[in-house]
Amino acid sequence: MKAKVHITLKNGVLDPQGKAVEHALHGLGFPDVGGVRQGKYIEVDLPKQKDKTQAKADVEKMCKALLANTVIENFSVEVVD
Amino acid sequence: MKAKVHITLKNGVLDPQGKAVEHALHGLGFPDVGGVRQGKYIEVDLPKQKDKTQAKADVEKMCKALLANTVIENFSVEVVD
Amino acid sequence: MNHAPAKRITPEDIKTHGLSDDEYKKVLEVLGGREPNMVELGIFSVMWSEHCSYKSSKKWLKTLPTKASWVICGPGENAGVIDIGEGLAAIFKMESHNHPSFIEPYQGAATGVGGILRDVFTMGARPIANMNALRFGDPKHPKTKHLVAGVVSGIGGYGNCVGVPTVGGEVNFHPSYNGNILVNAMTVGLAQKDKIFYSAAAGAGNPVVYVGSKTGRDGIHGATMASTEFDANSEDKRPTVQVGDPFTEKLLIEACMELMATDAIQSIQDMGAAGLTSSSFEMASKGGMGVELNMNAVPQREEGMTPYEMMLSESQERMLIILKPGKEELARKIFEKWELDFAVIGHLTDTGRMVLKFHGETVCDLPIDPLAQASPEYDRPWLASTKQPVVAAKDVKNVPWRDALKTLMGCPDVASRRWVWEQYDHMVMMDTVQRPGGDAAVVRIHGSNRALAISTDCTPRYVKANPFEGGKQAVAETWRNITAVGARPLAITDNLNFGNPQKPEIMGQIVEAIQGIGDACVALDYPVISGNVSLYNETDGKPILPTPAIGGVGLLDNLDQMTTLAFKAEGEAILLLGQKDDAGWLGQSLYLREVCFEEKGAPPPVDLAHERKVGDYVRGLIHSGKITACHDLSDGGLMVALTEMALAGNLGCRLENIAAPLHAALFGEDQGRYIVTVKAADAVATLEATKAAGVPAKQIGAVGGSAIFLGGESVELEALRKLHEGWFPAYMATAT
Amino acid sequence: MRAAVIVFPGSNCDRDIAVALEQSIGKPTTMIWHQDTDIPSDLDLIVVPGGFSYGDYLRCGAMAAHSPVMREVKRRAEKGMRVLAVCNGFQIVTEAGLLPGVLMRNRGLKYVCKDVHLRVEDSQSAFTAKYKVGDVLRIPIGHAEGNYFADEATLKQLEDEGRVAFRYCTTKGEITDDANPNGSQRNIAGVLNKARTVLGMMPHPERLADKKLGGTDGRAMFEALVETLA
Ligand SMILES: Nc1ncnc2c1ncn2[C@@H]1O[C@H](COP(=O)(O)OP(=O)(O)O)[C@@H](O)[C@H]1O
Ligand SMILES: [Mg+2]
Repeated sequence: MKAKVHITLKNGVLDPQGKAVEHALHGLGFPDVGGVRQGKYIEVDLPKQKDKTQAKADVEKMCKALLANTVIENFSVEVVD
Repeated sequence: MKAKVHITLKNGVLDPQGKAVEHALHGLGFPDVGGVRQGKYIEVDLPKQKDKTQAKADVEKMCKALLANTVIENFSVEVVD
Repeated sequence: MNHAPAKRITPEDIKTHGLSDDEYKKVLEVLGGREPNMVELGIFSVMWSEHCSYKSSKKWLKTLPTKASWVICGPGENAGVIDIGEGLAAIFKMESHNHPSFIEPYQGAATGVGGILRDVFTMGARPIANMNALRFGDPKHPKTKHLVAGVVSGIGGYGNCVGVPTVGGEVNFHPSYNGNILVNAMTVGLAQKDKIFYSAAAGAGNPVVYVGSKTGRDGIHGATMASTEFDANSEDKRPTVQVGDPFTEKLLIEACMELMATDAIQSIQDMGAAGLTSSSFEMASKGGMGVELNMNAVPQREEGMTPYEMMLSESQERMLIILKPGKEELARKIFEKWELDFAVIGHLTDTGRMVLKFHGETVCDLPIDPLAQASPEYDRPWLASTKQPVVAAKDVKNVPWRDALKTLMGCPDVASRRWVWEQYDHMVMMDTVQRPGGDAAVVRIHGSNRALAISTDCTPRYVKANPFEGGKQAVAETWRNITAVGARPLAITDNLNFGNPQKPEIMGQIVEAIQGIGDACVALDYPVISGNVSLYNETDGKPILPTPAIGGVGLLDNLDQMTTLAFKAEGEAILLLGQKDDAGWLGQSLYLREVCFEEKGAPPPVDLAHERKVGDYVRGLIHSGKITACHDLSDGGLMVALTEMALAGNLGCRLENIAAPLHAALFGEDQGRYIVTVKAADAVATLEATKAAGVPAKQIGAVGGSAIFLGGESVELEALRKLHEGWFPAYMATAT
Repeated sequence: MRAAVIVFPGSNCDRDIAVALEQSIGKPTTMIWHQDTDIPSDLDLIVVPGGFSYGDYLRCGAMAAHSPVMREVKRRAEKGMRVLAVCNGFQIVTEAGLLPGVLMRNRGLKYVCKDVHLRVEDSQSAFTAKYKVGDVLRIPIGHAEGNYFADEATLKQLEDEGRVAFRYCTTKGEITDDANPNGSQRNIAGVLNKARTVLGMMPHPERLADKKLGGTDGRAMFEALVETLA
């Protein structure tokens, strides 16, 4: 089983990376880019786990404990086979 | 229109961050984690673009030009309204 | 104009804005009986917060000595300024970011660095060095590791990117900081003496310009948060934490330096805590001016921001500038070159009022002077601290010296901080002559053979046991560290971290520590030129150890006269200077705490006349070129200091002539002492000359071998090195 | 010799390397703001300095690599002009394709600032001509992303063509894992292009080129450039 985790900045939290990338894209000839937000995408392998619900719960725990900084970030977990 | 971009390391490319996260998860009481790969998730806003196919093509160009380093990274683009 | 508040102020509003009932009465008085609206209430709450108004500490801060012939600007500006000769000035300050760092260690610490950098470059100085004074809870506390990891990488993350070397600091651990860590950051900058920029606004009609990053909803109410105690619900206050953007800060520094080189700026100030409110208010207030701002012109990051949010936002990397007439285009070009926001958001007036417009309507109209005048100032009741008994050496267990030394070298408060400073770029700018690990950091004045020496110090356990002596000691220790590299100490900045001042015993700590600091500054000719107060450092009613961190700066007129603490050569004589008698003060020593597991007794007293005499003499010896190494004695006493010298030089020593009882002589923490080494042939003459000058001196051994030898026993340096270098990495290895 | 240093927004070792160069050249270097694309035509050396160009956001060096000035640097490099790329500069030139490989996050995940030891592996370039193969240098590093990575074929080619310029080593010159501060493959600290006209390296030679700062092992690089390109 594999979990796909998306970690994104909460609304209103400054995203200096996104801002800089947006700026660079404008300079590279993409003036229509209206905004860029940069987050993380993490894949977690759970080879022994057979139960989807349990897998999701576990990975959510991992997000809270380590993967995401819940002060400024949101996370979402999707489990696939 | 908005594009969701996933950037992941190619197979065979070492991922020191993923390795370290995996290690840390083991230490935090998740011994069953079999592997972790860390990538990027970028959202690009294209407020003026009305054409999905064009949007996708544009963002793929951005990936090649800047967002991904195709020597070591793969990217995938999905466009949503 | 329409003064009718859209929403009436409720008692709940008053409370959430951190104002007491009496303070709210004063608000009404200032407004001539009219009720404020929310924007105005927000401004009152910020301006009258502890953080901005210093209402509990002002009365006592005023007693500190702030003058000397070399002081160009003392407390009151963004940072203090001293004359360092050759047309140059050093500008520095230390500031806390304690509460934000506890909530979000990486961003809290990072934005702390950003804030103190702005305080310094806003005065026209290019930042040349950063320091950081950190206090964490018990290493065994479940949160400590996470906080250490986050704070250190946040400080590095910001400072490294901006390109200012982080050259030193201090780290302590103690359970009293479990729920309330301290993150104090200091920046030192260099400016041309005749090109210093101040914040007092002048010239009605002059444009008010906003530069830097856009304003978002970050940190709204951070300043009031920094002025209230933590409780179990503090985690809910999280959204107020700001995110730092060191890249923008770097651009902001370069752009400001470029503008400062022209003749366009009338006055300038960074937007620190309480951003636009405090910067515009303070600039106008200092210059006796009024100010009118158009809130629609403020660069905004988010949609639908209200004037209330814009005025209270603590978004980072922003500055407010009053330009001279007609300089807008010149300035705009520079900021556009650096890809930063630039907006004329208003102008100065001669009405003495702060008027804010939003969509053409007046949303705030406050009298500046009366508001500032009425700013509360308290004479809070205080209790003198109880004196602790002196601990006699005979009542302290005499543990075999080798065991005690090993324990001390590997204990959290003595172990090497390499794990910390290796995460900081301490070499960028290529002027770091003494890197972290020595007594004071030494940073060359670019392009010259002169240098600044910088040290931050405080021994909180001493301050707790005796705030007056502890305050003196903190100042004296920076003075000593600066002296030990051969520099002349010039001035200090302070960062007074305490608990809740509404408790008389805490207020007593504040009062007495300030008195001690003041006495030391007078005796050492070492004035306070800037500082910061952080109160309410308590969790669930438990205060931190009182921690008045001191940052000292000194000058080396000739780098060739500098010395370091490393032993240099086999056979050199080791001299102990400044030991008044053979007592050996063990009260509040690390030996007592780490080896005997007791925290008790009176701390070592600081005899300021002695301190001065010994230090001035040692500095003279260093300048004479006779000294091959020098180190002051502090935590862990004589034996820890010798071991540090041995490890740094990778040379051992043979000790003799150590007084009894051994544990007190080796590990006592008597103040005002230094170890120096001299060539063996110079030993006798140096001892005689030193004694003739009235400074106690004796030879206690010689450099040599690969171990520390004493009384037929020895400890290998390699074993000590393992303990000293090993603790921090091993501790952090399991961090997440 | 005429030298220029490119300044990107966020560069912060631009002044440092200019100071080190000037010590050896004896005259000022030109600073080129990243938007000035008309680089002087008579340059012998361009330096891409350390720092955090564009905040190191997205990937270190990525945004600088795609800036207009780098197109010009690439054009000149192809014509044989020397390019010295240090730290962030190394990241930039690999992103720009001037040198193979990438610099990934340090295996310890932390920023590391300290002196390391380098074994000289090449003395056949304008940069390394004053070193001998096997010399051990003490040079500082300061980076969070210096972990050199390239695929096996590339590594083999680099080795076969003798294009590894420096490797992290012990004080005695041994290439060990303990001496590797960031996890770089084969302890690689610096590489050359095929023509040996472009050198990218993570360590900062400019930071130890002055006795007052505690060492001068970096200085020979600047002196070699002056002698070769004079
Ligand atoms: N947080 C820190 N950042 C950088 N350097 C530090 C830090 N903490 C301690 N150091 C460095 O470690 C050395 C030892 O610190 P400390 O024991 O406090 O010195 P001292 O007893 O001489 O005041 C000093 O050079 C100091 O600058
Ligand atoms: Mg010291």
